[in-house]
Amino acid sequence: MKLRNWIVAAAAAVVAMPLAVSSASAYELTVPSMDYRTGPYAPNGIPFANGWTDYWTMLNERDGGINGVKIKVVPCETAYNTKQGVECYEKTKKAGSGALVYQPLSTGITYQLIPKASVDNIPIHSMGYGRTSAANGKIFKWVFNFPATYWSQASALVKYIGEKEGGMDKLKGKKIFLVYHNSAYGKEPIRTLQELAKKHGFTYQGLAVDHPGQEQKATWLKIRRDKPDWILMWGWGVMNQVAIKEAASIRFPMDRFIGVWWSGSENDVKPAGAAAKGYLSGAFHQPGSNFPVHKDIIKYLYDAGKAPHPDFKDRVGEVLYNRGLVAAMWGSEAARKAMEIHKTKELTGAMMRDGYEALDVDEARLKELGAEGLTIPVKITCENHEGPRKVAVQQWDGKQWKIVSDFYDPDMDVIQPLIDEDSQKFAKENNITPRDCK
Amino acid sequence: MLYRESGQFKTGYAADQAVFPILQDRWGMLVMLAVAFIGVPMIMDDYWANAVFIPFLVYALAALGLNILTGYCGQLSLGTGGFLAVGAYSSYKLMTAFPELDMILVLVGAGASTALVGLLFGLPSLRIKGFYLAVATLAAQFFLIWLFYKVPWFYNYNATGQITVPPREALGFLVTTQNATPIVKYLFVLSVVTVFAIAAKNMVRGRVGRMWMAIRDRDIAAELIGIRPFKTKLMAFTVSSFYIGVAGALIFSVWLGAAESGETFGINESFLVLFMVIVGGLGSILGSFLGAGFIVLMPIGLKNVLVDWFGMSAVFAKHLEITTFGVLIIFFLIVEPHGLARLWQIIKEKLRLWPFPH
Amino acid sequence: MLFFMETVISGLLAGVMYSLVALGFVLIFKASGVFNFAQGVMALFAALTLVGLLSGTTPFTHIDNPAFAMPAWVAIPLTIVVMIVFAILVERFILRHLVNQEQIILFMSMVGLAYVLEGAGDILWGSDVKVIDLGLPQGAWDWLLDGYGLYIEKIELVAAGTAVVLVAFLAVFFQKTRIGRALRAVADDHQAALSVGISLRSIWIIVWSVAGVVALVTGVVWGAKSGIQFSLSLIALKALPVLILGGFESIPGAIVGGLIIGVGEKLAEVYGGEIIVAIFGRWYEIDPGIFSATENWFAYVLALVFLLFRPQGLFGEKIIERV
Amino acid sequence: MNVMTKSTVTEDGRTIGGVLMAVDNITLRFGGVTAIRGASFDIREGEIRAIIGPNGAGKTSMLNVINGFYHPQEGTITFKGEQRHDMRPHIAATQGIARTFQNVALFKGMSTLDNIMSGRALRMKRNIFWQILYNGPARKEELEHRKYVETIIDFLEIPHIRRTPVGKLPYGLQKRVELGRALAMEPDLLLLDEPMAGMNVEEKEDMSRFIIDINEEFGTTIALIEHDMGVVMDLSDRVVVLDHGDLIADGTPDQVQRNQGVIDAYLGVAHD
Repeated sequence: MKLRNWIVAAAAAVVAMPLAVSSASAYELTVPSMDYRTGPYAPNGIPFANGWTDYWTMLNERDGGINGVKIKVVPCETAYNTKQGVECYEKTKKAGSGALVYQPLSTGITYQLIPKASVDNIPIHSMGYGRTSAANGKIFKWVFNFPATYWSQASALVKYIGEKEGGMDKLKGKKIFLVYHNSAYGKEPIRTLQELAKKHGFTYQGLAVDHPGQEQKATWLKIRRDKPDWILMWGWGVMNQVAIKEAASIRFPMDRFIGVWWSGSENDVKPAGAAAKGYLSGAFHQPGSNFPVHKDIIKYLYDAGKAPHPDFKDRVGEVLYNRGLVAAMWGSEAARKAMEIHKTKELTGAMMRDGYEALDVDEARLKELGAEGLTIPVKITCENHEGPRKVAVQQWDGKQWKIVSDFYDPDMDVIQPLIDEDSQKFAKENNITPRDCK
Repeated sequence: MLYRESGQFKTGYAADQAVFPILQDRWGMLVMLAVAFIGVPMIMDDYWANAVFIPFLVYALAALGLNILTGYCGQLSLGTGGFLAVGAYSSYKLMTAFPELDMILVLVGAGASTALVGLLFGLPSLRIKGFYLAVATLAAQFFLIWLFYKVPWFYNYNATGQITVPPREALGFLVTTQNATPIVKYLFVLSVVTVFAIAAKNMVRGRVGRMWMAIRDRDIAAELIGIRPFKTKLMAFTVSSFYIGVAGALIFSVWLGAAESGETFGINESFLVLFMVIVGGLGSILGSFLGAGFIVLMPIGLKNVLVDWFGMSAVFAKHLEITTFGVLIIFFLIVEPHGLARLWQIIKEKLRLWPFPH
Repeated sequence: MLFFMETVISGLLAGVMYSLVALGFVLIFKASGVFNFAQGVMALFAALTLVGLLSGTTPFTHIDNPAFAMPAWVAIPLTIVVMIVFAILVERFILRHLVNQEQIILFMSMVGLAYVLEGAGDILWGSDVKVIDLGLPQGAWDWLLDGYGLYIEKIELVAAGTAVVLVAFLAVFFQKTRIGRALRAVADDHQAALSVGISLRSIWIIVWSVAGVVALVTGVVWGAKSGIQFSLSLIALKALPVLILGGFESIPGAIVGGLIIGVGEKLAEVYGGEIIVAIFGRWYEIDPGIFSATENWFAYVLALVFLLFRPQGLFGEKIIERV
Repeated sequence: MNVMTKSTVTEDGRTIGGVLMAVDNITLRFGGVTAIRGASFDIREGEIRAIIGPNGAGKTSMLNVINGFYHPQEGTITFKGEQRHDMRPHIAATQGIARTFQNVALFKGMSTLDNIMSGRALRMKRNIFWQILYNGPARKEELEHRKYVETIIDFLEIPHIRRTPVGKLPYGLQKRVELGRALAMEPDLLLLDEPMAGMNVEEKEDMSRFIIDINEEFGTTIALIEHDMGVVMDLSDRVVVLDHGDLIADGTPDQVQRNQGVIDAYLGVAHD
C-alpha cells in the first residue's frame, strides 16, 4: 500500500503545482499568452506569439511596465487544440495576479472561452477572428473582436474586387469562388458572401478543403475547369501554401486571388517562391520592421539579450509578428485606460474589460507609441466591439508584403442584420438580456 | 499483513461471483468511492474540474466503451473520435429540440443514437478482421467528421458549425455552461461514469462478457459452441458506441461547453482513447480508468514539472512533453504489454504474500 | 473529355505520391510484421534533417548558419546515414524488446515512436515551414498546357519517375541481392529464416534503413509541394486506405492501390457534387459544394467497400480458415 | 426423434439407440484437392464411434463437415432425423453438437471457470439489460448454471484450477478444460478431435476414463478421432476408417482390425 500512496501523493503534487505557484506576492499585470508552437499550425502560431510576447516584454524593459507596474507574460502551449486551450485557460486564469485578457488565436478556443469569460470576468480579445456576432457589445459584454470581423472582411474584399472590376455594378455575372478551410473558421464568410452574391448578382461557390489541406489537387482542377474570375481563400496552415502553389501551377492570375488576413503571411508564400508574386490578402496593419516600436524591441530585447526567443531576430516585422505586436499594443493601451478609469494600478479582469471598452487609439496616440502608420486608429464603444471595421488589401511582391489599397468599409447593410440575427439567437439560447448601452 | 484473504471463506457461489471477493478490496473500493464523492469535491475548483477530474472521467468513460469493443471483443477500432462526435452532436440536437429534457435523458438519447451509428459501422466486421478492420473504422472517423461539417441541420444552421451548449439541468441541478458550479458538474459526471462502470463490470462478468471474450480469443471455437460471431460483434459495437456516445455528449455539454467536429473529435482522439485502453490494460475495467488517468494526467503533470519546476520555456517543454509521452508509451508497452491493470494485479499478488517472500 | 483525362491523370499522379508513402509501410510490414504508423513522421523527420543540413541550421537553436551549409551531394548521403542510425536505434530500443508481441502492441509502439520523432524533430530543427531547394521543377508542364491544353504538374511527374526508379531499385534489391533474398525468407517464415542462420536483427535494421530512405524520398517530394512542416507527418493517413486496398504485404499492391485511390478520390471530388445534384436535384435544392472536402474520407470508404467484396485485398491470397 | 434402427444393448449394459446422425455420400473439395470422397456412415445414439485413419486421411475435415464449419460440395447429413446439405456452426451447436479440437482451442484470456461457463452460452437466456442490472434474474440464472458447471468441474477433477487463466495451464489440463466446455453444452453428440494427442500414459488413462464416464453417466453419444489404436479399440463401439478421403472400412473394432484394406493403409505409414 505504501508505494501506491507515494505514487498518488506525487501525482497529486505534480498536478496541483499550478495552484501552489499561483500564490505570488507583488502585483503584476498578468497577461497569458496562448501560444501554439507545435502541431500543424505552429508556423503561424510562432510569429504571432513572439510579437505578442515581445511587445509586453519590451514595455517591461523600456518603461518598467505600464505606469510603473511590471507585466508578467504567462505562456501556455495550446497546440491549436481546444482541449489544451481549456486546460491552459483554467491554469492561467489565476496565474500571477489574475489574467487580464485572453487572446486565444484560435476560433475553436475562442468559442470555448466566450461563455467562460463572462462568468470569470476576464475579457477576450479575438482580434479579427472568433465569433463574428460578438461584435454586438450589448450581448457579448466580455468579448472584443476589433478591428474587423470575418464578415466585414469578406465584404471589404468584395468591394476591392468591385473596384478592380470598375464598379460594384460590374460584379454582375462574375464568378467568385471561395476556397475555405473546412472548419468553423473557414465557414465564417459563407453567409456574407451568399448575401452579397444576391445583392450584386455575382455567382458564388464555396470549395471546402479538409484539414490539413496537404492535398487539394481536385479543388484546383475544378477551379481550372470552371474558370472563376476571382478566388477568395479562408485558409490556415499548410493549406495556404499548397493552395498558392496549385494556383500558380494552373496559372491562375495571382492578382485575382485574395486570401483572408490569416492567409497572407510570409510563411504562406515562401514555398511557392516567385510563383506567388502578385498574390493578395486582407490586412489591417503594415508589415515590416521600420517602425520605431520595432527598433525599441530590437534594442531592448534582442540586442540586450533579453528576448524570449532570440532566434527570431531576423523575422521581427513579419506580418504575423506585427499582428501579435499590434494586439499587445492595444492590450497595453486598454490597461492604461483601465488604470485611468478605475484610478488604480492593480487591475482586475473586469477593470481591463472597461479599459477595452473605452479604448481609443487614434493617429496621435499611435505616433506616441512609435507605431505611426502601422495600423488603423481604433475606437471601441459599448455597442460596437468591432471598432473601426476597416480592411485593406496587401500584395506579395515576391520579396515582401505591401499594402496596395485603401482601407475599405464593409457593407453594413448586409452584415448588420446578420450580426443582429446571430447574436440575438445566442442571447436567446443562453438567456442573456442585452445590455442597455446608454 | 494487511492484505490477506486467509480466514475469509465463501459460503456459496453467490459470494464467489462477487466483484470483489476479498474483503480488503471491498473496503478499498468503498474508500475510493467515498474519496471520489465526498473528499474530492472539497478541493474542487474550475481548474481541478475542467483540467483534471472531468477530462479524466469522460475519457475513462470513452475508454470503457472502447475497451468493451477492443479489449473484450477483440475488434480494433480507430473510429472513436467520430463516435464521440456523434454523441456530442446528437446531444446538441436533443438539447435544442427539446429544451425541457433532463440531461440524463439527453445522455441516454445521445448514447442511443451513437449506438445505432456504431451498429452501422460495425457491419463490415462480418467480413473484415484485424488491422483491415481498424483501418476500415477510420472510414467512420473521417466520414462522420465531414458529415458534421457539411450538413447544417446538425448544427442548427448557424454560420460556422460551432455548437455551443445551452444551460440544462439534471434532476434540477444546472450541469452545463460555466454557470454550473464545478462541484455539481464533477458529481454529475462522476455519477454517470460510476453507473456506467458498474454496468460494464456486470456485463463483462456475465454471459455477455464471456461471449465477447470467446469471440476475441477464438472466434471459430466460439461459433462452434453456439455463439454467433456477427451478432456478438455487433452487440459489442453497439454497446461500445453507446458508452462512447455518452462520453462525447459529456465532453461537449459538461466539459468543454462548445465543440466543432474536426477540431474537438479529430483522429487524434481515436488514438488517445486507444492509448488509454492499451496502456491501462485490454480487457480490464480498472484498466480503462488507469489508462485514462495516465494519458490525461501525464501531459499536465509533465507540463507542470517542466515549466513550473524546471523553468523551461513553454515551447521546449511542449516538445519535450510530446517526446516523453512517446517514450513512456513505448516503455510501458515493453515493460508490461498487458497494461497498468496487470501491474496492479502483480502488486496485489505481492501484497498477498507480504511480508513473507513466498 | 480533355478535362476528364486531366482529372484521371492527376489522380494517377497523386496516387503515385500515396504509393510512395505506402511503400515504406509495406517494406516494414513484410519483414517484421510491424504496422509502422511512424512512416509519415519519418518522412517529415528525414526531410527536416535534409533541409537542416542543406541550410546549415544548428540543431536545437534553429539558427541558420550559411557557413555550415552543405551541398546536396553531402547532405543527402548524410541524411541517409542519419536514417540508418535511426533504424539501429529503433531496433535496439524498441523492436528487440517487442519480439513476438501481439500486433496491436507493436502498432501502438509505432504510434508512440511517431510522438517521439515528432517532438525530436521539433526540438532539433524547429517547427517553422521550411523550403527545400533541390532544384525540383515547379509548376505546370508548359508545352502540354500551351500546345494541347492539358495540365500536368512537373513535380508530380518527377514524383512518378522517382517512384518508378525506387520500385525498380527495390525489385532488384529483393530479387538479386543476397540480403534481398534473406529479407524475403524472413517475410515468408521467421523461424525458417532463423534456422538457416539469418540474423533477424540485422534484417530489421536493413529494412528500417530502406524504409528510412523511402521516407526521405517521400518527404522531399511531398515537401516540394507544401514546404516542409509538421503537416507532412499526416500523409501517413493518406497511405492507410492504399494499404488496405493493396494489402499490407504487397509492393505491387501498394502501387496499384495508390493509383486506384488517387483516381477514385479525384473523380469523386470533382464530379461527386454534380452527380449528387443530378440525382437528387429534382427533389431538393442542393449546393454542388456539399460534396467537397471529401478527400479525407472518400479513399477510406472506397477501400472499405472494396474490402467487403475482397477481404484479402487486391493481391492477397484467399484465406482458408483452419481449426 | 426419428428412430430408424432398433435399440441394442452392449455387453457392458449400455443401450445403443437408433441412428442419431447419418452422413450420406459426403464429398469435400478445396480447389483441386479432394479431402473427402463420397463417404457415408452413421452414428447411433449412445455409442462411442471412432474415426481413424493415417495422417491426411480427412478425419478432421469430416468433423468440420459434421459441425458445419466446412461445407461439402456433395452429399447430405441427417441429424435427429432432419436432413440437410450442410450446417452452420452455431446451428449445429444449437441442435446439440459439441466439439473439442486437435490443437486446443480454448479462450486463453479467460479462467477455467469462464471457459466452461461459456459453454452454457446457448442455455442462458437473460438479455443484456438484465445483465447490466446483474442483481436479480441475471444473477439467479448465472448461479444456476454455475452449479451445473461446478458438477462438471468436479467430474473432471479440476476444481483446483477453477480461477486459473487457461493459457497458464499445462497441455493435458487444457484438453480437460476443453472437454469440460463441450460438456457444459449438454450435447447430444460430442465430437472429440484427438482428445489424447500429446498426453502421457497416465493422462491418457484419465481421459479414457472421462470419455467412458461421459458416455455412461450422461448417455452422450461420442464420435472421436484418435491415433492411439489401443485406446480406440478399447473405447469404441464401432470404427470408421478413412484413407486419403475414402471410407475404406466401417465396423466393430474387431472387424476393422482384421480388414485387409485397413492393414494396407496403415502399413508403411508411421504411427504416431
